[in-house]
Amino acid sequence: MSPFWLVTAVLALAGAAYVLGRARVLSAAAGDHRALHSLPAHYGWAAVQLTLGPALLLYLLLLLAGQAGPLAAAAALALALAALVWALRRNTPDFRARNAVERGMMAVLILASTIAIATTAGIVLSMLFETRHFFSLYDWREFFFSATWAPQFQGRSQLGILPLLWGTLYISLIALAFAVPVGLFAAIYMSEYAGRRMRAVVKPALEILAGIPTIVYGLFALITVGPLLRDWLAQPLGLGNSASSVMTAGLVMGIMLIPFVSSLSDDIISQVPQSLRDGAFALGATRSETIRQVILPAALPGIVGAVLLAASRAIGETMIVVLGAGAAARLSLNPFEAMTTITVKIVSQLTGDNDFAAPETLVAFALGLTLFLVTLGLNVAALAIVRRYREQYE
Amino acid sequence: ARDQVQVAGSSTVLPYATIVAEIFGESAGFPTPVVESGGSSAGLKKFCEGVGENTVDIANASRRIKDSEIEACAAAGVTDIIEVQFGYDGIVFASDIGGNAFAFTPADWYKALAAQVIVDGKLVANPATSWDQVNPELPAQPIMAFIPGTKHGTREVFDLNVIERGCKDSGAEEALAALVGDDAAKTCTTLRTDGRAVEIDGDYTETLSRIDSNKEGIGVFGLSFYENNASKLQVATMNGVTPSTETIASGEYPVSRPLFFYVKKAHIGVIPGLKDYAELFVSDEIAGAGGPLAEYGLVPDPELAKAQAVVADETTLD
Amino acid sequence: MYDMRMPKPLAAAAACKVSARGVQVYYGATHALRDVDIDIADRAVTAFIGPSGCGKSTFLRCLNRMNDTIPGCRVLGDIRLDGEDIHDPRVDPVQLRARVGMVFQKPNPFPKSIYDNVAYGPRIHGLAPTRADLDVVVERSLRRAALWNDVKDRLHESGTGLSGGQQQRLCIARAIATSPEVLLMDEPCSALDPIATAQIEELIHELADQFSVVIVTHSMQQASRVSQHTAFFHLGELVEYGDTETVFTNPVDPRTENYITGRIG
Amino acid sequence: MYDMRMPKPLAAAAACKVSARGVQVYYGATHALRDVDIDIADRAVTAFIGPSGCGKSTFLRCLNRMNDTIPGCRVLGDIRLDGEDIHDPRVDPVQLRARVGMVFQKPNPFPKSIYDNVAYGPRIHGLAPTRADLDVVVERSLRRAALWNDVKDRLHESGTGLSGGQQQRLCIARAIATSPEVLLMDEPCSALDPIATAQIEELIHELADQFSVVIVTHSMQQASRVSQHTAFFHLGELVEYGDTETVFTNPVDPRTENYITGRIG
Amino acid sequence: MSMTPVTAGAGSLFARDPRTARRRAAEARFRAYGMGAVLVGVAALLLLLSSVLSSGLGAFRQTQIHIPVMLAESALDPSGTRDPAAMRKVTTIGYGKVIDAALKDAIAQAGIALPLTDAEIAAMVSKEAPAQLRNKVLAEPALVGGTVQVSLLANGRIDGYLKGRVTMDSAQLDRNVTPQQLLLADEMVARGMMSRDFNPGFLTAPDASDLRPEAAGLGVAILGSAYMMLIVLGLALPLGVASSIYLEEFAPKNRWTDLIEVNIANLAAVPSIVFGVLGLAIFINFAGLPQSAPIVGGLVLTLMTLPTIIIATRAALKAVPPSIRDAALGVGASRMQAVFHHVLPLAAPGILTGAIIGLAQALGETAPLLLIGMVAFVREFPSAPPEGFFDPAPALPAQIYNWTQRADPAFVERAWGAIIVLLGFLLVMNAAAILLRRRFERRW
Ligand SMILES: Nc1ncnc2c1ncn2[C@@H]1O[C@H](COP(=O)(O)OP(=O)(O)OP(=O)(O)O)[C@@H](O)[C@H]1O
Ligand SMILES: Nc1ncnc2c1ncn2[C@@H]1O[C@H](COP(=O)(O)OP(=O)(O)OP(=O)(O)O)[C@@H](O)[C@H]1O
Ligand SMILES: [Mg+2]
Ligand SMILES: [Mg+2]
Ligand SMILES: O=P([O-])([O-])[O-]
Repeated sequence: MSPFWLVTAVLALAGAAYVLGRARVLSAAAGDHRALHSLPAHYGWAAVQLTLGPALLLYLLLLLAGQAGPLAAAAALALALAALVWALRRNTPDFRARNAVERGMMAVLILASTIAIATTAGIVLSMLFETRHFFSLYDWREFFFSATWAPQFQGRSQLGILPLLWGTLYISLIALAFAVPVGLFAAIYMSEYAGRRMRAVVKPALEILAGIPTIVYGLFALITVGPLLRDWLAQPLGLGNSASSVMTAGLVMGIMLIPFVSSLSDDIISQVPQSLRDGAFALGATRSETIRQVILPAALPGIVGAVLLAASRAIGETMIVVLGAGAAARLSLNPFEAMTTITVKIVSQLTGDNDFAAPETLVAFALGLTLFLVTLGLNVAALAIVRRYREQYE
Repeated sequence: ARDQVQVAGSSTVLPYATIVAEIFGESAGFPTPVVESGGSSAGLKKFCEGVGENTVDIANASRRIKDSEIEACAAAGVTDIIEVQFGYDGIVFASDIGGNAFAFTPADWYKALAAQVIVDGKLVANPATSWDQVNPELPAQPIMAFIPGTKHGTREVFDLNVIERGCKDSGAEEALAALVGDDAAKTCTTLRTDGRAVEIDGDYTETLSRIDSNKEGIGVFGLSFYENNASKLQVATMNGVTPSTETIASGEYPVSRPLFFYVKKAHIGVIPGLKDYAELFVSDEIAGAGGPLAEYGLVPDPELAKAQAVVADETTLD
Repeated sequence: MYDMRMPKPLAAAAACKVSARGVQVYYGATHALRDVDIDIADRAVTAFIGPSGCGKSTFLRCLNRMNDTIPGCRVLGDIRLDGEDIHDPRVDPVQLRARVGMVFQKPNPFPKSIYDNVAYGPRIHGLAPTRADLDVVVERSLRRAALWNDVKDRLHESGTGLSGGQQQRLCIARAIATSPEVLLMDEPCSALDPIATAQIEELIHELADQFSVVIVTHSMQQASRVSQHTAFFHLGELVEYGDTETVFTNPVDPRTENYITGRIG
Repeated sequence: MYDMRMPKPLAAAAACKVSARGVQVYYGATHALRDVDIDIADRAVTAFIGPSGCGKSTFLRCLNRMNDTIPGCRVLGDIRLDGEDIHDPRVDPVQLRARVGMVFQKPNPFPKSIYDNVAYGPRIHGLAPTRADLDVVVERSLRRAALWNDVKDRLHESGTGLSGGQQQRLCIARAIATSPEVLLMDEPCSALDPIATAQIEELIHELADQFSVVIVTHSMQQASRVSQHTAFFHLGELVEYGDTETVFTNPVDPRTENYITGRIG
Repeated sequence: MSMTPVTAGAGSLFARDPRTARRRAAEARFRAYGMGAVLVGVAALLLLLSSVLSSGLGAFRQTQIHIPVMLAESALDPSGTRDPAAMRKVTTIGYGKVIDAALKDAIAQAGIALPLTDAEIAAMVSKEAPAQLRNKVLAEPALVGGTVQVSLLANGRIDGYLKGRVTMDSAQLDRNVTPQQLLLADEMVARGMMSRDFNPGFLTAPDASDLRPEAAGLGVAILGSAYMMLIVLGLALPLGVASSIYLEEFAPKNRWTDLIEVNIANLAAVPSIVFGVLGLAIFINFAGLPQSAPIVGGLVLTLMTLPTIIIATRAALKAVPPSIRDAALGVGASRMQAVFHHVLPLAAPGILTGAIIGLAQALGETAPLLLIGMVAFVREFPSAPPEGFFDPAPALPAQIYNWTQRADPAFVERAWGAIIVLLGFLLVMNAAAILLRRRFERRW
């Protein structure tokens, strides 16, 4: 059955179940809504759920078992029809349709949240296997403690994660040091100072920054920002003459991250009840005092979430780093030197020319898994901070 | 059923493959094949994923398939692989059109880029900062080389045919062997990381932009890329030879690598047009001298007939 | 008309702290307050009474320009604190509000600890330079607001975890901690039991020794107990204003009488 | 002790609607309510009185399991509605709350139109199948809550733009629109003027003809005016419970007397 | 004045004591920071947009050659039947010859006398031109035998000359174009035989190979991106909101849900290419979905976007005051109803922001697409959805990535042009969300 017909059939069945389920209970109650346990619509939805739920489940199971085809569709259809009949019989006025519908919705909600878990599991598993393979080919001590990253085609590679880890942290830190203040202040300005009109323009405008393809940022870093920083900062300060640098990539990435902080924080700040602002104003607090001492603490969880999201993007970014900071792995404190990140190397080792079963390629998975664990640590810390300092209103 | 050929693999081969695919779709009566680019390794990995409609038919590669990969392929049921070598990718050294002209030897590159060199019998960090220090005949221009990153197959060729060769030619290898023993080869190909050798993990357009913003840089390019941008770049000679399709095909110019594509024999006859596409690819009108591929910059394989035979007979690797 | 609402003796007897002339308030297109003229005496308690929705809170919020924060709310007319126009562009509403404190009708403690709630005002105004000073101010304010005994053991728990009446007293404590010259209290005892109410009334008496207190209340008894002057609002108008005793015993306007005797609401 | 708080005549006189035994409430480690036993009569008004912070709201929220939503709040003991344990796992709290309505101490209108605020309950319970039915229910509820005249021209403006007292009446209208069998009202008249208060008391009287009403109030007068039974809470304990008249005129516990006469708070 | 030791502000409202002055200054500074932050953001945006526009607008105009072409029956329909099936036998090579001849004639007719070889003249038109002509003829076989006036794409280098990218100096060095050709172009422009026109093909045509940059278009990529975004929007938003609702409103708060919360936040930090690895393993190798298909791309991007939407949604849900939930529960709403009727609408602005940002990211992402074959050369248009979800199609960012790697400089301009299209796409997609968000924004 083609996808189109499948979708149509499912929709038709659902429609029929809704109409019939509703009509059936209304006739049983002789049209008296008050005699029903739940709203008529609930009875309709209950019928829809019972009709579609098991049938879709069956179809999915059959698909997974490799039984796609007309037979599976027919089986699912038969089950749906049987379920429809059952659902209609179940729809008596004292049937707790709302509870049934809500149980169904809850199941859907739980299912949805399992997807996030399943994704995590999938990612960890898909990396774990190859990582084990990698460590069977390459000494883990070398990987974790070596300060040299130098893959070679002829073997003899040195695959130490330290310079990459350092580059990742350094670049992300600079990016956040730029994006968080700018984004947060922009959010504060938009939600607390700017007029409605200005906010309505500025907020979506800043959001475009999140949608500009990263290659544009990369080229911007390469062509404009890099040489600028080199000629005006790095060389006068005697910090080297590299156009690609941690600073270049960090700043440009910071620009990209502005809307992550500004838009999400703006929403959360706007959600803080006005009565809290009033309370502070009435004590003679200035707007900035109100914001800093009352609103921001109340909006903390959302703001931390926004910052984490920005940090995540910074850690996961490739193009800007490649073009802005270069591809050379290096351990250095000088922000005007070229460095690179774990993510860049994951991408390049995965899309490179090495033998796909060689440690030079497999190292990507070990890098990915390590990065996963590192960011997990950061997130645990962030959660702890939120727990500690959150101020729950009302 | 899938009705178009699916190709994956090397980004170096990609332009050639798309030229062929375009012509194939226009005139052969089959849909235009889909050509993915994701790198030789990723392409071969997909190729070796198994046999069936949802696996690719052809993998392009800018290097030969490795034995370990063949084994992995076999483990997944991909056994009959047809290997087709259809030409060469020339690798050239070029700098900004407005700057100095260069005539290199591999030894110059070795001396300029090695991390450590022997000075007065001791191994020290490479002190060279400008080209005339490694070879008085070169211009006094600071050393700034944009070389392929370690993900690129070009880097392997560069390491082997330029750096290692230069290490040997300059006599450094022997001296190193005496000094560090078995590590000599490794010391030869370890490049400096003080910012004078900049690795490019992106593509040639990135190298070009870097030269644009740093006019003293010298970059490594594919021949076809250079030829399309000859108005911005000037090419350096290597051992006195100017790179061109002719000098590379004849072997005079030393730096090049062969290009391949691999066909899944099990798919021939299942996926319509698969064999026709492969045949068109290696036909004289397309891949021969004067054909569209050569026009774009491919160095035609002097032994193209061999490739045609391989395709015609569906000769598999053993 | 004017004379009637604004008896001469009042202005003469006490210094006038706040004076309003021709105050109009609009919420969007609704005309919520019409042409209010009033002089609020210094060192005295003024009560605002009137049926629910008549504009008492609205007028109260005019006096410290809290209406500025309501989108769509427009305030016209002239309001003076110690003779200075509070709408003058040179006036910083922040400074105004530091001098004119407010207790809101709906308790709105900050989601901070009880201590921090009370300490907030003194902190921002720099009234208590040291931690010890601050402790003193906080304790004194909580005591005066009759909350100390309830919360002395949980000063560092959140102010939002208090009962309704406790929150109300917390807001009173927070407002008096900065010792404003004018204290606007919007139904400060609505959630309080009689004893607590008596304690707050006691506090109001005390405050009125030095400051000017305005209190909105629905309880005539309370108004007559605590206030020296009473203003009666009705449907957005200031109907009558005068000595509390006069207003309650001998009102000029029939509507006042009707309200006091429970005939209109 | 038990006898004292639970006079026999009460249980005999009126059918018991809600009965609670040994109710304990903890907020985290704080023991907010200790061992409360009470029987709330059907078709009657029960008043809860007691000083601020004594646990009245807390107990009220036990009766319709609103405490379930407060993190860290634990309720122990047995509470029965019409003899059925409300903590029974088979009980759907939603159904419970549909039968046991509530007016919160702090008015909390939805940030929706006035109409939608009142219509919400009837809508979700399917009490008014057609729009016309709904209009009728909304108008009737607003009228009974003495709010109709204030808002009849602005039914589709936001409920949060009302004055304090109006919001309170809106919440009452919202609660009665679903005709609950038991109505819990936490200080429903605290922000109301005497007339509005009288109207709400009138409403309570009316409701008590069919339903059971529990009202928390700080006004002894109000308690004696509207309620048949009165419970006095103090420091988390139910000190005395009985006929309103008895409690007010002849209390058993000295604390009750002290409170009523204004000596403890 | 006051006898109380502590009192805030005294004296005239118009006078400033030092402390108030300090606080006012701090306030002004704070406000200026805010203003500055907004300006920094807006300035960066304008800078980026102006560079994108200035580099990319040229791609929307393309040089065309206008000449009469004699469609000889002998060359194009040897059978003489005008049967398209039979006419299909004539390949583009045949048409190429016809065009070459026509161009030569036209130049001679116009009286242009420049020393040009036949090859140089033939190279004035795009290699795509024969295909253009062939399609035209096959669509209307009756044209054969007559002479038609056609507009054909000019070669990319000639186009570059008209756009200023190619100069006489550069042509001297360029292997692909000669100065003579440029002179010819000048003459043709002067005679109206060549002009630069709006190029709808840029938006509708499929990609083209490196030999014909002038013919490359975004048609397939736009469809591919649209299909993917449909899938992402249809899956990520409901899934993200649903799981946030569960986790924030219903899930018991314990270590297990903490773990889940941390995990989701952590998923956002997983490099996007890893999602490609996952997608390849699950959707292609395990589930057997086709390569290079929007369905796989959409699913992978959905997984990648989910954390963003979940984080934003959870933050927005958390920020809804509990009193709203209490109010709903108090009238007998179920928790589900309280959430869907009251909490969700109040959280909607934050949710929509998450969607805007998440979709923007999904729309512009390349790395994961590399591994599932979406960075591909595809010339066949996918069919209509839902079947089309399973047909190969690249996505806009993949196309941009691809074009930036091409050797011919003409592709640079097209890559920037494609970025403009991508941003336009983004704006269209966001407009609805932004309007919706404004409707839901309210303070209370
Ligand atoms: N969410 C909470 N967390 C912690 N403690 C609480 C919470 N809510 C109430 N309490 C405490 O429980 C006790 C009883 O509170 P409750 O709200 O029941 O008082 P009440 O009798 O309603 O007082 P009021 O008349 O002031 O409203 C008080 O001491 C209060 O501080
Ligand atoms: N934010 C607002 N938007 C629109 N109308 C409002 C707003 N606030 C108050 N109103 C209206 O203005 C009028 C006066 O309101 P106000 O709050 O001043 O009444 P009040 O006298 O304080 O009443 P209460 O005793 O009930 O608190 C009322 O009709 C009210 O509905
Ligand atoms: Mg009020
Ligand atoms: Mg209470
Ligand atoms: O894409 P490559 O494998 O040719 O670098």
